[in-house]
Amino acid sequence: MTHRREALLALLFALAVLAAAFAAPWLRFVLTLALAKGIAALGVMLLLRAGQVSFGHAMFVAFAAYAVAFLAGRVGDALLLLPLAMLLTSLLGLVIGLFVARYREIFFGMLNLALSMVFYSLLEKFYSITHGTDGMRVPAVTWAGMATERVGGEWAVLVAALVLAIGFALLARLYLASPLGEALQGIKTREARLEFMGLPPRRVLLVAYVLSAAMAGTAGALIALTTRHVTPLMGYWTASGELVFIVILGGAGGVLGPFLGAVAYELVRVYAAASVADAWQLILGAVLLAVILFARGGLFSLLRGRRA
Amino acid sequence: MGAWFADNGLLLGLALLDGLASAALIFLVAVGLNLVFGVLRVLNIAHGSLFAIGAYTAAGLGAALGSGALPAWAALGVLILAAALVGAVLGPLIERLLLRRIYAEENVLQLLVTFALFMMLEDVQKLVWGVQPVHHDAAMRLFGTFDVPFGSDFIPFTAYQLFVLPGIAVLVLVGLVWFLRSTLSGRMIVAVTTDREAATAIGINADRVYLLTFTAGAVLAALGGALASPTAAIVPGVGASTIVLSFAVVATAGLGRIEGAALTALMIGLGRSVAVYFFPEAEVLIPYLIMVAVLLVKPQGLFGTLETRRI
Amino acid sequence: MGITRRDAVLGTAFGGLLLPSTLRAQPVQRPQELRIGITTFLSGPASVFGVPGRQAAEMLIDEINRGGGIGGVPIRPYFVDEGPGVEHLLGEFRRLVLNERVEVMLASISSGSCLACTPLAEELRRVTLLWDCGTQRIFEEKRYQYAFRTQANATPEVLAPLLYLLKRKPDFRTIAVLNQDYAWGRDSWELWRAGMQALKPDARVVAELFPRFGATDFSTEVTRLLALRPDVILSTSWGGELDTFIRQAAERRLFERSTFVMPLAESSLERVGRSLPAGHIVGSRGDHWFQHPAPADKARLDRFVNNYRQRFNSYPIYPTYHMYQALSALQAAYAKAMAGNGGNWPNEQQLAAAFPGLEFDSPTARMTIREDGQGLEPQLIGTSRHTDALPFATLSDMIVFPPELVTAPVGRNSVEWLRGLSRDILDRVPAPAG
Amino acid sequence: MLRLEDVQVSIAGAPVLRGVRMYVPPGGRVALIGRNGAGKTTTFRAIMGLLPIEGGRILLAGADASGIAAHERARHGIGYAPEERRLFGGFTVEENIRLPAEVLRLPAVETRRRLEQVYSLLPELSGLATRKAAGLSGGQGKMVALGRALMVGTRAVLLDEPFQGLAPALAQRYAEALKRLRDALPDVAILISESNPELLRPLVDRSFVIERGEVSS
Repeated sequence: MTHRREALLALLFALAVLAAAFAAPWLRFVLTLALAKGIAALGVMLLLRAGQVSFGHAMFVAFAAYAVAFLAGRVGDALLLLPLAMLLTSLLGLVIGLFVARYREIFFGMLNLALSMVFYSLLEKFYSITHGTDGMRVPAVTWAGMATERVGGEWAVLVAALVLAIGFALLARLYLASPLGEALQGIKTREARLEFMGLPPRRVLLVAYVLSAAMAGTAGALIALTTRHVTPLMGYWTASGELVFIVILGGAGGVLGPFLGAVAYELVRVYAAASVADAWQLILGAVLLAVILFARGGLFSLLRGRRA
Repeated sequence: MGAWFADNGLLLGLALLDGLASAALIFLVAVGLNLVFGVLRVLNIAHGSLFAIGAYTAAGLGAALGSGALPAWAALGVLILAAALVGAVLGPLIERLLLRRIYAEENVLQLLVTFALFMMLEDVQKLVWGVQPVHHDAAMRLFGTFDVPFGSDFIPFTAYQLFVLPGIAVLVLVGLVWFLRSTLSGRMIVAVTTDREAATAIGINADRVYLLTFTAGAVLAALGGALASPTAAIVPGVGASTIVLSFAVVATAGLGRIEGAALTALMIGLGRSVAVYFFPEAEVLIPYLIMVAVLLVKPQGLFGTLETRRI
Repeated sequence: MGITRRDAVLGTAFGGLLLPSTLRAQPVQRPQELRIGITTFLSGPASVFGVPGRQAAEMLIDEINRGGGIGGVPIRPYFVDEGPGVEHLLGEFRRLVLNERVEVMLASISSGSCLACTPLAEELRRVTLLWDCGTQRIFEEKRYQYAFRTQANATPEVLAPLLYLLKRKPDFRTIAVLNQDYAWGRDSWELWRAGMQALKPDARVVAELFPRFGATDFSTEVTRLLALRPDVILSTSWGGELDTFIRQAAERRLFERSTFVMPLAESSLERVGRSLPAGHIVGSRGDHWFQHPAPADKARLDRFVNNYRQRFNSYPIYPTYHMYQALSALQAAYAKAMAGNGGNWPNEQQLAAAFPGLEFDSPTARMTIREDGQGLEPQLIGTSRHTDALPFATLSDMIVFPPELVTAPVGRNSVEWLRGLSRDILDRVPAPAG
Repeated sequence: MLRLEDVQVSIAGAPVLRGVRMYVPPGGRVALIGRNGAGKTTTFRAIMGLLPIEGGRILLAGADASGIAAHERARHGIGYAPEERRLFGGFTVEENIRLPAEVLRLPAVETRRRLEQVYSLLPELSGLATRKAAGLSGGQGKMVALGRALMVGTRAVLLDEPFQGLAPALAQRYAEALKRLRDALPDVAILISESNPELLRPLVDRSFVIERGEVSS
């Protein structure tokens, strides 16, 4: 797809999000969550480019969300909280990345899963600090010093999510086109060749990992500011699976894919829950199967008009 | 150290007895998952669902046949039958209809197909068995209890957990090792696990081996569920927690390694029960700590070997 | 469900252009139907409560609608699954209020859900009845104008069994706890310990076991408890985990060594059958029990129990009574608000204003909602016994604790209030009946 | 015996074989010469049905191979010794060699006959029979892989870079084994790949050269 067509598509997508949020107020919340999850899924997609599946990235989402919950009382402005949460999560990503970037495939996936389950258990265990499964309330925050009431706050976080989504999509596009980003493909196919080209595979993967953690952290901070209540469930392994789900649903072929996937995912879930409250998983699972079996490249490739 | 043992040695002994039964169940579920992963290279998330369905079926069948009337061995037979049935029906169905289509795909797609299946089966279980805890403990009660001396006191254990579960686990372990070593089907499974291409080149029909292995894995998952059902109430969500634990075992054990699964299950089972006695807060972390520790020292898992990878 | 589905599609595709988000104007028209949203667990382990709650709601709403609805308006419920977590719940809450225009929400089994929903309800100015969640924190940490609880909270649910234990077995020396490792398990133990330190400071805690939420095997914990031989074992567990614990403890004769206190065991009695031996202390998160020794209106209790049994083939458990209470409170509040509004349909402020001080009937008692929004619900605790009439344990020596005795007063923090209790509260405990 | 007509194969979207044409007559000894990455291994894998071909066709003893599943090719008498020896490390040497015969369910007599044939052609294997394959040296492994291929290769054996990584002395022994093979089994066609044409000259009747996925003779 040409740059111009992709930019046009992104613009149309952003406008559609804003229009839908304007027309149906209850969708603001759902779409904000979708954009946030799209950002996290974009990070997961970067790792998929290297052939690595993380089944634990919800840990970074939950970490940032809890960071916001803890810090919001002290740092009361969203425009400070977002970069702060992003930074902290990147640091966590760096520490964990140094460890997991040595592993590949199932070991990479399972280590991420294990670490996320450890973090999830700690959120539940440190009951006196985190209130366990009850979760924590996120205090009200200001936006650039301005206090907002419910509707204003919802718009503020939606617009912030949209801006960050576009920003990260551009960043991801630049990154994937750079030598470091292109080297990701090499991890998937021939690692030895990377070494030969003077790019240590571990470092290539580590950069992608930290970037993906930063994106997941941004998503977590946005989700915390949207739901205003964080629970350990945000870090459970099924939430990580959801992110991978979103990438595949949307298609890993381009940076728009994860966002299309996230919006589709949230809407399918809302729709399924509204029509059959006790069998929504059945519907979601069936949709995913249908996409994998009949539209391999995800929604993005359908939009592009040819199969990846 | 010596003083600590003098004070806590007896307790440690009890903890080890408890750990055996739990290790036995962990082994039964995880070994099937590991076998399937070794051959198909697909990490089957729906393995947890097969565990749950095996448990539901066994409890349902047990209740339908009526408790009390059956002798202990027959009650146990019913459970095993139920598991075999579930695995033998669902295994081929899933492999043929679903997995077969995606062997050539990237592993993320394979993983997600089983994730989607897992999600769907969660709701299917709810639709079939409802949400109330299902339970049928005739098998556990019929074996009675066994008193273990404890200082001047004694501690009753259920014979089911003390002898039957570990016994079956050992039988399965020995049986699997024998099967893989000494039968042609078993050797074909090992050959495909080691190198699918080389196996195909000498005439092994890998598709048939896949089917056989997946069915065996499904039977083992369902067997684990069936054997757990007399001691545990089966509730919605049991599949999700089972599968995460099994994943940890697979990664720790080394891919496709039976003896690795056994050793890992033993470490996790014993580690958790020792933790309950001495550091209860660490209990949930034990499987993951063991996994991280093992992979730090041996990146390919306990019994894992470096794989040759073909493009 | 046709309209729901269509609305979801339209809402998704065209948003509110076709469905104006608010039709509210003064004065309020009597609606065609009274839409209420009900959040409950339809998936995961807690659906053992959520699904009976939903079943009770469907049955009771049918009955109310057959009797002409509320003020002539039939009720239409919208159910939401709490299982997927807070994000999903908050999204659905908004959808129901903003898009489906529900007038009232009955929110949540899980305390986490309630803590997340209540501030949103306040922002959306929508009356929300906390129909089943237990956390005492909600009304102790903050005041709400639109949220009310139509049942007790954790404090009376823990204090009543503690008082019962102190009455029945005053000289126990050691106690162990085995609770699920999540908020309720931890909270209930904190409350219990606060009360026990005040009322029986010499009791020694010999083990605090918090197995993982969703654990399916308690053998190790049972062994530990068998070896420790505590006089009393407290467990506020529920659902499949309590069933499993009871069966494993029974098989290994732990019930012979220790007296169990199980404040939620009423919901497991029918399932565990004869595994639960006689002589152990059982509670029911309220005063509901199909053999209540002195119900306010026996015919009403019997009608509810029989209808439920006929329709769902099992005895009603506590969430079904809690659903009854919420719907009963709703009826009473609409009646009160309309009476105060010249017989006209109330707007949301008028409806909310009807709840403080509201009196309504539960299947077993006359209940009140306090000025802080907290419901006052009596607590029934009894001792298990076996009869030939039923294949599971029923209760003997029941004590019905008046809510004023066991609930922290308005404005008091429960833990601090419990710490300050003095032993004369024991003198005010009523005599057992039945 | 073996004919490739305009065979085209791509891996991950990149064309690797572009119209390969090749012919190995029954009992023929043919070399496929090419540098690393020229497409030798891909050609072998395509012949064995381990890769899908996108164009052209492969004929096995005159029959179109597209109708013969990969695992059926062993039954058609084609043995394959891959580049890396790819033995089943958990089995003993003899188990490795016997396995193809067991898989094909050959009669016990026939299995024994072939096994003895392998041991007589490759005498150094008899001493290794009970060793675990995982513990073999590189040269021993190559020998076992050849033996395994011979168990099924009644019409043709494909040997992918057998001399790769062998010390000169071992390479000499391997070449001698191949000579014995030629004399003992004149009906079995042999296709050997190699990067160094000099090594094979005394062993083959005919050579094909493969370069960037294209074959010239």
